[in-house]
Amino acid sequence: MTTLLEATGLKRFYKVGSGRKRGMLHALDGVDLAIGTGESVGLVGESGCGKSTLARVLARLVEPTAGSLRFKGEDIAAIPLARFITSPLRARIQMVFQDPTESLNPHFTVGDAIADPIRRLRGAADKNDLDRRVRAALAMVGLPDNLIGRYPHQLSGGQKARVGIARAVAVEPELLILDEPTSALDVSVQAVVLKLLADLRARLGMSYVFVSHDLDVVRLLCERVVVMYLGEVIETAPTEALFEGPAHPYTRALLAAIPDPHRRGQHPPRLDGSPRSPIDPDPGVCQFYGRCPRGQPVCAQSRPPLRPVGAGHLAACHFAGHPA
Amino acid sequence: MAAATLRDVRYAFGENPLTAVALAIFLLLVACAVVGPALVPYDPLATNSDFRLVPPSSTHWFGTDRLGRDILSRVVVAARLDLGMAVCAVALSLVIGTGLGAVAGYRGGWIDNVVGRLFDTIMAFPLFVLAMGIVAALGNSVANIVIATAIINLPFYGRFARAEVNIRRELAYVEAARMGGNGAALILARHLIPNIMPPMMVQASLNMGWAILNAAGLSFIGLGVRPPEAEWGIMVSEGASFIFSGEWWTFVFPGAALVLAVFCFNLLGDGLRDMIDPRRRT
Amino acid sequence: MAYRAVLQRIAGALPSLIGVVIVTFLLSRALPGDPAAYFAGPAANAASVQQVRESLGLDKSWPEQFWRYLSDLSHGSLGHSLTTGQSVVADLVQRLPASMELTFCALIFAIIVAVPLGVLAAARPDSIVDHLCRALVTMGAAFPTFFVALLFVYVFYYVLGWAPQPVGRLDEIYYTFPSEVTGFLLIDTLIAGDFAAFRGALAQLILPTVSLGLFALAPIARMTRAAMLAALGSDFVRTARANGLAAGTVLFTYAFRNALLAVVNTLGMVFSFLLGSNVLIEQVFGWPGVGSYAVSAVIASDYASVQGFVLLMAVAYVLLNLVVDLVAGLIDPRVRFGG
Amino acid sequence: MSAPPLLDVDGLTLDFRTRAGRVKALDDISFSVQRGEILGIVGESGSGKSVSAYAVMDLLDGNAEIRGGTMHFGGADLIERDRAAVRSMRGREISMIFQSPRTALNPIRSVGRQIADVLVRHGPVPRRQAKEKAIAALRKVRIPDPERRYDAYPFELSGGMCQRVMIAMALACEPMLLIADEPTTGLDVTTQAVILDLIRDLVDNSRMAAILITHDLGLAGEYCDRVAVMHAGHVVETAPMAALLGRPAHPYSAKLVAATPSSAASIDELASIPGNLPNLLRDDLPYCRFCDRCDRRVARCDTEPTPMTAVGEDHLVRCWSPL
Repeated sequence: MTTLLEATGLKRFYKVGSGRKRGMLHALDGVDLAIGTGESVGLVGESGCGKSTLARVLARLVEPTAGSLRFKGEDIAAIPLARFITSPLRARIQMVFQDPTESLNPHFTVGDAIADPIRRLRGAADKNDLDRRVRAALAMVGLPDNLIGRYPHQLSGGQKARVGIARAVAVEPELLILDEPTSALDVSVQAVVLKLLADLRARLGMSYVFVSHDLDVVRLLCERVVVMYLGEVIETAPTEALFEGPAHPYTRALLAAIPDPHRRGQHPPRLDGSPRSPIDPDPGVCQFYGRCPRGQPVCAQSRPPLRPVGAGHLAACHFAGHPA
Repeated sequence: MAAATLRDVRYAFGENPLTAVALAIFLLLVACAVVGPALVPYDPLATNSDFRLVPPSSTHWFGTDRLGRDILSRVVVAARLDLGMAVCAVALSLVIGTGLGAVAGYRGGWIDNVVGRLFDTIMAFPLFVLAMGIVAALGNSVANIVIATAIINLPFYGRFARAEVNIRRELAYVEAARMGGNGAALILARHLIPNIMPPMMVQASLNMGWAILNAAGLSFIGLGVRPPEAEWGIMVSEGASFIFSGEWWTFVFPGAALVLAVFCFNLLGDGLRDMIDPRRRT
Repeated sequence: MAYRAVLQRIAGALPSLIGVVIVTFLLSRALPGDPAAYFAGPAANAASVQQVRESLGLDKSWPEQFWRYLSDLSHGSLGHSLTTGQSVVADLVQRLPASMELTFCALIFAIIVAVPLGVLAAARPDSIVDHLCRALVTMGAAFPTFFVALLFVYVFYYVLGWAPQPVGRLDEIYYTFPSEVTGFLLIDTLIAGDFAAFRGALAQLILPTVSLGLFALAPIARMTRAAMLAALGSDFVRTARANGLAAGTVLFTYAFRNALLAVVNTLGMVFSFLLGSNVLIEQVFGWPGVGSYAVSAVIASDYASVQGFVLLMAVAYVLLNLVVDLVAGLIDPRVRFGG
Repeated sequence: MSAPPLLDVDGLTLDFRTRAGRVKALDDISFSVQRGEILGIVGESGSGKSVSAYAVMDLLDGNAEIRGGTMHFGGADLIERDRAAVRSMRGREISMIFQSPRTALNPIRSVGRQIADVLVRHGPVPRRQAKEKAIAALRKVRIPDPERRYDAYPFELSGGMCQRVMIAMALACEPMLLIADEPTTGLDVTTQAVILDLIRDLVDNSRMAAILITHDLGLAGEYCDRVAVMHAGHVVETAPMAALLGRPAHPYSAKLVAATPSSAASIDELASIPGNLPNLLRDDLPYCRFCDRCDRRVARCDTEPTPMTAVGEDHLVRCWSPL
């Protein structure tokens, strides 16, 4: 598998507070990530772990503070934003957003919403050509043509989600970043959208970065999972391997917290307390230290790097691979 | 969409008959302002020493003032000046305020700081007092009343636009537009400003009443409009001296015209707000 | 409230004050034509205009002029009034208590009427109180203060004869002014033990207070009602109800205190209205305050007086806003602890 | 199940009067809760699960109108009894916690005092003792350092902490029934697990019962003893949790189980439910509100009211052609 997008040393800091409380919030604190052509990668973690920021940096909606972003070998983070916005590369990476209602401009019809990026990024020979492409995109996500003149408020939640997907795939991206695309949807609609996404990937051969807090959904849709904690990748592995043998204690806690009817009556150990402050973190301490059931003195002396613990399986824990 | 809008309009009127009344008054006021001089029975500036301070009668419905001028004619004709001043002032502050506020809200950073500081400074004054100061400094003219009223209104539109843009700036549909190859200018022009215009228009309508009051207040204390020009504020001011002799019609009718105009714009604003924001329908 | 938070608030008012000083300076230099001719007065000849120009420093560069303006300000000098011949500061100090007394009475009247009205209207939507509240709010927003004041004078003085003649703070034909202690007649008459004069001063105050207060009443009542409705519909009131708290506790301890925050925050806007409308009311009632002083100054193109007045009002307004901020901090722990 | 249920809702029918017409929000719904159990009410948004709980708590908006049915709590009639009596039961005998705990707490009152308010209201507890009791309540929900947290304001606490405060407040007077309305929506999975473990423990270690309202069948599966599935204002099935997951009888329940990601081994196994919820404003709603989306529809679905029929022990379904 060739690498489609490779991120190295991605950092994104935000200034917070004022006066004596001023500090740097480390939303992304040195992330390395490679996404293969046609690969589907799940990005999971608690709220505030930086998964949404990472998705936005990969999509160049948010500028990284440091780090490089290579798309098919070309460093796209080096292209000035104003030029990147209208370059053909912009169409290569597209994004589907969380809340289907919020992601559609209330003043744009379905047709306008899908036509806008085609016109800007792909260009259309004439009105007919544009119209043909809009209809093709609608057909691709299984929406009937007669929705073309509708406004978002006239659509159901599921239809809005599909329009959001159609808008992204209409410009034929190679990488689709999905930011919790089904979390605002009801179960029955979620199932439909998930199946559509799986089907689109099979047909169009896109790569996915699928951001979600729902590990069950990630398990169904992704080949590889990346677990984030406080702006860092702490574990990555093929989906099967991760669910079978999580190496990082945080991943273990995360998996144990997924509701499961088969665990009725059992009391697995829970992850309590809150994460360390993301503001000016000590680079010499494991970010999970203090909350970790396995914390040792060494964890407060050096921050563990990501290291291989199995085939395609990396974890950032001093004790990964050692039985508890 | 058209059908939905029509439904909203019907709803707003059916639910709130006052809005329909306000619309009728609005049309009447506009008619006065546009064709008023052609409608009125007397020349609003013509003095007549034989008919000074005549109480309302069948010949002079609203009576006459101390120079024998017909008050009805003056009240009707004054609509053009009073509404004109308010419309110009609101339009000025709407356009400039929306522009400044939207750019500040979208761009953030130093532009936002500078624009915000400007609005803060204007708002640091009691606004009517600032308007007095501006007119006194720039000179006593109608144009300067418009400018002063526009300046004191500016922060309302500016801050409103800034806040509305700020809320929407990070919204998914704006991010989607950026993913779709739209630059900052296009996003502001095609995605953000059209979406903030409806609430801005409500704000403008609600603000019209206030602008009218401000302009009339300035003329009442003798700024801007000069006699013998017909203007509601100055007419009230001129009539005020006849309170102690009981010639009430000299100030009541122009005052009532003011109230009617302000009332009408406030109600229209409320109706408009109901129309565009169904959540407020309680 | 935490000491630091108070200091921060006070420091936060400084930029506003600086802005106010800059704007008043710019306004004075924006006079059309030759400012020196204005300041020299209508009877001046070319030589005296030149003299005024030099004495005012108008021949200097703008930064120098601004510096000079600042140093004058720091010495408490706002120039001389053309009409009264006194220093502007002396004029303003002499007339300020009259305006303050009127404004405070109007504010107190407005709060006492508007807050309970708004609370009751929100507690019982669509009741008579609610309709009354809405009617008052609509009227208050549509009636020009000066027109209301004139109507009151006409009805209560001319027609009914209930109110005394609107000739200022005290009718000197019947009463004597007490010696000035606070400058507030209601207080000074009491200190002097002159109850007749107290009644006389009160009688003079009622109409201007009510006409000015009505203008402030409308926004306060509207805000109270809206804030109460929002608070009563909020999640935390639902929680309080779900826990069976008594209706009174829910209404006052939970809803009202939260609503009060919004109301206090609108008081700043209300002050802006009050200080502005004060000018108009003083004009109608012949009230010898700073507002009527400013109006005569504006008409006479007595610019130094207008400028002094604008500056005074702006500084007063900034200070009032500071007080509002501090009060909001008392109510709201999020402000108090900088959450 | 011989003991009388703690809460018994029977045939409850409820409309909302709106400008657009009557929303038939609940139609002839029945469910019951036994002492010491957790009942899950599961359904998608708009199914009426929260409305049912609000009806029990008498927290509905003024435009709600109960058109039929009965609600009994510990033998007392909740509809016939005067409202003051029902209201004084709230917080003392039945309490409720809500989603988004941070906005559900008074932002300008310390969390301890909010708990004390409830104690003072319901018990003969003087203010001074109320503080100690409130701290004890905070300790019971395992809030670390409860003495200090007593003076904390909601904005100083995390969402998970706020939800524990809510639980402490709800349990302060040791009620018989706790209704939890999507208590972990918006919280992280790890926090969710801690909160729900806590509720489960509290129920297991006292005679209290709980209702857990959720859209997540997987979640209900881990924590609930019995479940009522709602769809478009109907309770379509009530069953012991295991029975519902193992042998769902209503076509909607079956689809819902199969559409839950945790139940599927691969994306191909994931079932989807076609169609949308019917518009509850309609005056000509079919007797079965699922029939338009159902692949087992028979003629009677439109023409005859569907009764709740037993298909197993403690297992009722509202369908003419159950699975």
